[in-house]
Amino acid sequence: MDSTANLAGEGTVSAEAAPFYKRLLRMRETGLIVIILGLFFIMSFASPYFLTWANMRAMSMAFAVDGILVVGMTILLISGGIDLSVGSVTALAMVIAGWLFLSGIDPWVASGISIALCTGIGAFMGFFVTRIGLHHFIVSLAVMVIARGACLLFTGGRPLGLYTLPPEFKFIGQGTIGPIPIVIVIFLVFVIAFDFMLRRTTMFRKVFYTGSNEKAAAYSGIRTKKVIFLTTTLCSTLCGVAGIIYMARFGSAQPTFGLGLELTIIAAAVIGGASLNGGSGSILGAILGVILLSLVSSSLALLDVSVYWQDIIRGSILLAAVTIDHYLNKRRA
Amino acid sequence: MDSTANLAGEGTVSAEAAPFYKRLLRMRETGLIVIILGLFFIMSFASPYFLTWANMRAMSMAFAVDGILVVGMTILLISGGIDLSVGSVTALAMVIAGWLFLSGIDPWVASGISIALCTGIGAFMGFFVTRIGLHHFIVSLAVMVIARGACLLFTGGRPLGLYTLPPEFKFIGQGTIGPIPIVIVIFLVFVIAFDFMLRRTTMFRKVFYTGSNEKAAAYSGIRTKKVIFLTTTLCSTLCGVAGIIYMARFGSAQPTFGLGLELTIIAAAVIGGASLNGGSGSILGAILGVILLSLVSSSLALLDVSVYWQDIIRGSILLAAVTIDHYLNKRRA
Amino acid sequence: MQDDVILNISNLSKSFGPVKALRGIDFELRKGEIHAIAGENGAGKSTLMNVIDGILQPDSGQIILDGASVKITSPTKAQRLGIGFVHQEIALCPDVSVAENIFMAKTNVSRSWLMDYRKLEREAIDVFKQLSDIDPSVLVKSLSISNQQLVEIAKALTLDCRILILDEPTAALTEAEAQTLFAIMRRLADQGISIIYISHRMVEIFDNCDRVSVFRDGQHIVTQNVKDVGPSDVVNAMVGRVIDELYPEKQRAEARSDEAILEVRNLSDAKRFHDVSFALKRGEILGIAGLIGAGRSEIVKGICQLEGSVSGDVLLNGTPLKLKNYQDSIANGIVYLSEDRKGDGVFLDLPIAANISALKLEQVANGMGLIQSGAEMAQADALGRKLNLKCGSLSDPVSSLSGGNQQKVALAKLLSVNPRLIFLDEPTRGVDVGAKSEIHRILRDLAHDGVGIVVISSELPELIGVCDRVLVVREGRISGQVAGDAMTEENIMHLASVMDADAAVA
Amino acid sequence: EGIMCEPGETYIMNVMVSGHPYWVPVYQGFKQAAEAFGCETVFSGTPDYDITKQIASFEQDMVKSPAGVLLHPMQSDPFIEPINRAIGNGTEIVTFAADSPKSNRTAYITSDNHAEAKFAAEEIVKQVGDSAEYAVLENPGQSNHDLRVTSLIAYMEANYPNMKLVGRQATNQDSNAAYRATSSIIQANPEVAAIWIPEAGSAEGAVAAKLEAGSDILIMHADVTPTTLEHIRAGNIHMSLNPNQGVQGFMGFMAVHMANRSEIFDPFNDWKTSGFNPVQIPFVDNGFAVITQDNADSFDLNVYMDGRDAS
Ligand SMILES: Nc1ncnc2c1ncn2[C@@H]1O[C@H](COP(=O)(O)OP(=O)(O)OP(=O)(O)O)[C@@H](O)[C@H]1O
Ligand SMILES: Nc1ncnc2c1ncn2[C@@H]1O[C@H](COP(=O)(O)OP(=O)(O)OP(=O)(O)O)[C@@H](O)[C@H]1O
Ligand SMILES: [Mg+2]
Ligand SMILES: [Mg+2]
Repeated sequence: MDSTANLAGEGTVSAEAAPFYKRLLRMRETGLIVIILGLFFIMSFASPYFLTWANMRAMSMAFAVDGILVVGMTILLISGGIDLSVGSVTALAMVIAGWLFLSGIDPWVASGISIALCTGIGAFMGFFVTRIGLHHFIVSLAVMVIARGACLLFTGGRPLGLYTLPPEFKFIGQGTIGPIPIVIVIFLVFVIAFDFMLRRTTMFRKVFYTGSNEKAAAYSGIRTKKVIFLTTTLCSTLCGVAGIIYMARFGSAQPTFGLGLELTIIAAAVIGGASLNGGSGSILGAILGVILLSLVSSSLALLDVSVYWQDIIRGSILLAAVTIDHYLNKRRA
Repeated sequence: MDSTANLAGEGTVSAEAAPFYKRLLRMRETGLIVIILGLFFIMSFASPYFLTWANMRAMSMAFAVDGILVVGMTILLISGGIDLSVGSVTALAMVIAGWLFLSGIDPWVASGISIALCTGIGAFMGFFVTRIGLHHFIVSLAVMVIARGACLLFTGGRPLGLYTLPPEFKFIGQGTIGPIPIVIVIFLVFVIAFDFMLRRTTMFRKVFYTGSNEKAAAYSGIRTKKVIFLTTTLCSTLCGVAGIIYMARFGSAQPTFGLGLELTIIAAAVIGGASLNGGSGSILGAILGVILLSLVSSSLALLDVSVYWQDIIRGSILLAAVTIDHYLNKRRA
Repeated sequence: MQDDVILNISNLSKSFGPVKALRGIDFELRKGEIHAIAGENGAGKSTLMNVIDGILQPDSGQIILDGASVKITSPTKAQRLGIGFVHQEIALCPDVSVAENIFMAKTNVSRSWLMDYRKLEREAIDVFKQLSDIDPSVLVKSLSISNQQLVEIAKALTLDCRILILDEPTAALTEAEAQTLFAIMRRLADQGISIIYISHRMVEIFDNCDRVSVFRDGQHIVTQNVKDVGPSDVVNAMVGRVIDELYPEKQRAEARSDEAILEVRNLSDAKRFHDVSFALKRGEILGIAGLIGAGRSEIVKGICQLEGSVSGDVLLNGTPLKLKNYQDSIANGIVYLSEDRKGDGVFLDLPIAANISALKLEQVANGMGLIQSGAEMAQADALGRKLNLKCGSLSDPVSSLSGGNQQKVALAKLLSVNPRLIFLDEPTRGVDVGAKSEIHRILRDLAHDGVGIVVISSELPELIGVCDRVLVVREGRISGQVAGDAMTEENIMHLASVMDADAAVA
Repeated sequence: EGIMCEPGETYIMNVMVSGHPYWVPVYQGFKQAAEAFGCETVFSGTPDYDITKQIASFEQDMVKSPAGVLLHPMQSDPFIEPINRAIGNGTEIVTFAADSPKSNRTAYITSDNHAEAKFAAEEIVKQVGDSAEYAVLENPGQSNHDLRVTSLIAYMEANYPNMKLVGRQATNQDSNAAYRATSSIIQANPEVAAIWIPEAGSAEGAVAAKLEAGSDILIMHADVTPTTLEHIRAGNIHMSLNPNQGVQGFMGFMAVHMANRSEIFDPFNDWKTSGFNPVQIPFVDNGFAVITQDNADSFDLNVYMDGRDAS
């Protein structure tokens, strides 16, 4: 039943007739929401600092930009692909934009060039996957290594200090609108926009068809290669966007940024219901996945849990969460 | 045609009738062999030291133990699974055995306990996959984090110095039989044994059936859950074996050993023809994959290529190699 | 008499969530009989077989084998009890050779440690001698769907079983292979093996079976000796009403037109077919017949630009088409219904409604490209009703449907776009009698309205019943055509297998 | 009262990759100093090599309004704003082992990587002569390791032009990668006389390669692990330069605690008008120890930690 999730929210005749709480219960994401609320509940007893505005802000800042990456990854997973290069392409986006800025180019232009370059990288991967016929896994693994190498090459292995970025540029990473950080606003805009598009637009519906059964999609007149090419490219483009936001936020570009990030991002999408075989997944779920992972890390830090125990607890909570989610979904189905 | 690999050597009537060189040409692995020989050829011109015995020996030592890991991973991939925890479980095997040894237990007994523990970890993952119904990816990701945490816990984050290991124990990691290092001998034994078993035994054929179409296999009476459970367990057991050999070889147990190793191992298996969707793969191919990756790294070091270029070159060669291999296979098919 | 009851099912029920697939089924199977089961799509036939094979567990009820109550917990257990099963949906390992697929169950229980590939292939050749000439060393994924069906049958024949279940084995087979299969079935029955045979083809049931049981809505309606009843009785019991005319009225002579909707000239591709020329006239339904692997599907896919690169001319309504790919075909109103439903016909994991709308999403979207779920549901609902689709909810995944209902979804998808030219490859594969005649009527109506209809079918009675003219393909060439009174099974079989000449055209 | 801590006055040490053994002796020094003043300490940070997570953990530390933080900022610039905000809210910040120079942190405690590199260069020349071949392993992207290497190469070029750099490989603290790289270097350069390694993980692999190849290459490295210590004892590794982590933590605490007690101090400068904390210390060198065959026994971390609490 998992895989109907994405379309069900909007689609079913019965769902539209049912009252709101029933629809909520049927959603794929409900299990995750319950688990996250449970953790919130526990944490608010465990630490007096947990429910403070400052802590909430710190916690959301920790996952906001990763949230943009997970959007791209989820869409790519739905189309049947995967991308191991997200960490290094994000780093490369920072490095290229930073390097261009330090060479005297306007930071906005530099950012544009850098995002375009990431799009190019995505197109490059898309080419190898759709034209040559290689597997996403191996292509993106190679690109992960190449992009990391390019980061080293452009920086000589040293972080680029971008303290001189103009304040209006830094604003996108550090500013706030009222009490809300801009980063969170950008995150919400991306998430809501893509969640809506994925559920509602014909364009993105084709992504589901392609991932569910590529041959049947081709036999339905969908240019599946084009779809896969585009989802691959989109994922890298969003890496570019995330890289620029990180750069504005940190005022620096670090060549070693995002080591191992790909696994976190894929894990978040999978926890949120995306299938590694394609054809199912949802943005909302994936974002909940990111929030869950980030919440656990933040909570362990807040409680000053010994570092020697943190990983064990973190892994166990992850396993427990997916198990509980699995049972909650099974019960409902 | 990819997936005939497994049978080609042994199986098909037509293959047995054909002359040797034709059989060779038809093998899935031929493309990789050609690429590796090509690199050998280029390197022997590029560096006078390349074709020395000492260099060959050093190069083989560099991939021998990873070769054992890739055996387990390939079998697991064929059955339709995947394991992200190989790096940290290998580290845990070192750490546990080292810790037991330092607590005064005989190193052989300690190694036995440690390997048994790894088997237990594999069984734990197998349980979550086959009984609970979670995906290998997410279960092994959680275990990867937990095992790394356990490494920290047992060592306090500090490498364990095992200089006092008895010489007959270190022998398995450092000794030689004649001019051949024991490590290479162990590696060859594992590879040949598993390659043979995977091609010829009824037991391992069930792994192919299960991975190719779990439902069809189950309809034929194969206990597919048991098969998957066992391949998952085997992969972790081999991590244990590899960990012990590494410990004997380096005379230390590092809690941070093998970070990111999972991707290298999976990449090697995939380069060697294993499908991420299960049902196909071969030990010989996977070993050639490990050799290729290791050969590239060793060659770059031998030629003293600038570190800032190495990753770019490495990634590009990887991409080029899989592309060439893909075309060579396509032409033949 | 009572003594030779080998299998007895009593009061067995099974639900999938709200869907009650079986409600208190009773069924008995005697030693050495061929027992047919008939029923509409979704009546619960496959579900019962899955229960007997241990794939599904019943909610309640008993299975009595040889007088003792048994619990069949898995296919392994079923195998040990001597039950063999040819599934409706092909379940083979695509990455593994034909020989290994056939002997998978044997390998599984084999006490030998090592594989003996040579022996496997020798034995596979032996098995195939009776059926077909498939090379046992090739991989299953390289076979066409009908050959896969043969492998599936061969697989069951190698089992040492007392009860053999065949769930619509002939759906994708042509007459010749089907006859071979029946001969084998008879021989097995004579050896004392009991066979359960599920089919929607009445002729097969009446020619080959001893008894027939009819299911409806998950209930057992009646079991009778075949010789005591006629096809109309069975159909009647199945659908609960009388279907008077199985096939719609054909095109009348005066309605015949010379206007060609489709004209194909000298169509060839690299290896599978050569020099194919034919024309489809306005208002007519054209059939294509041939043996397995004759190249019927390839020709049609070639016209639609679905596979391979073809040379030759294709004219639609007199204007030459310049189709580069299947998207162009669809844009021109040319659509193709695949013979491989599971492989490329439907999206098993996606909702029924989303399957039906897939061909032209614009139809259920507003101007801004937003899918209107109401419109999507309404479309699925309308087409579902028209084809008598039986499902729980239109937002359930297609995988929850019975085989025949999945076929209806695939068909609904094509009909959703109001095409100008439809190629149907085995359109009624697995569809029950009632729905089948409904589909035929729909096709006839479409043809009457000027839509071009080309039907490929392995079921000759269907071709003869529904088509105005039938082309016969042999080894990638059109070996002849038949029409009118010359449209007989004998003539078609003859053209398909030996003769190469134009048969009489009425 | 005065210099002693009030009840509940807490100082935090925040790091990245918090499971790394490097921090263990630093934190011991930090804690020992804190105990002397009756202060409480917390070891905090992120187990990951992830700037986002470290900033989050730092900001979460701030939620608890500690008296001061001894911070190892994974990167300098991203911490400017968080550090300044923390100081604005009354928490003193001192950096160690990595700096955020543009922030308002009051002090920076570190090892002088240039001094280490210079010492290593001189030692190598002393052992193998001033016209020999040498190699380095490195870890691009990690600034202190990077400095140890680049600075040694620069020093050699400036002072011993006949010293020839024949191998330079990135091994990123991975002993198997270091094994592979060192093997290749030894194969490709039979004359190579010395190798400088900026950390201990790679040294473990390098020494395995040396022993296997039967080479007499001189290995020098920075930091220490039990295994490299044993190899130093056995003479397989020539020596190791180990930063005085204890001093780093001890002085780090002093700096941050003093900054928090700045009311006892009224220096001759503009601190009152500029608004800066008067206890400004631009740079403290914690120095380094040279581990050789003779003194190796004092550098066994497991022996040192016996009976001490790591957290
Ligand atoms: N996995 C499932 N989940 C939900 N419903 C199911 C599932 N499998 C079968 N059903 C439902 O059970 C009913 C009986 O299905 P079954 O496959 O037994 O029909 P059948 O008689 O074999 O029909 P056909 O002639 O089309 O093959 C149908 O209504 C079908 O939708
Ligand atoms: N993907 C493929 N690769 C190789 N050969 C194929 C492939 N598909 C079909 N063939 C072969 O091409 C020939 C024509 O197949 P096609 O499917 O058109 O036959 P058909 O007349 O439709 O019969 P049926 O569908 O009943 O098998 C057959 O010999 C078939 O085995
Ligand atoms: Mg059925
Ligand atoms: Mg066909």
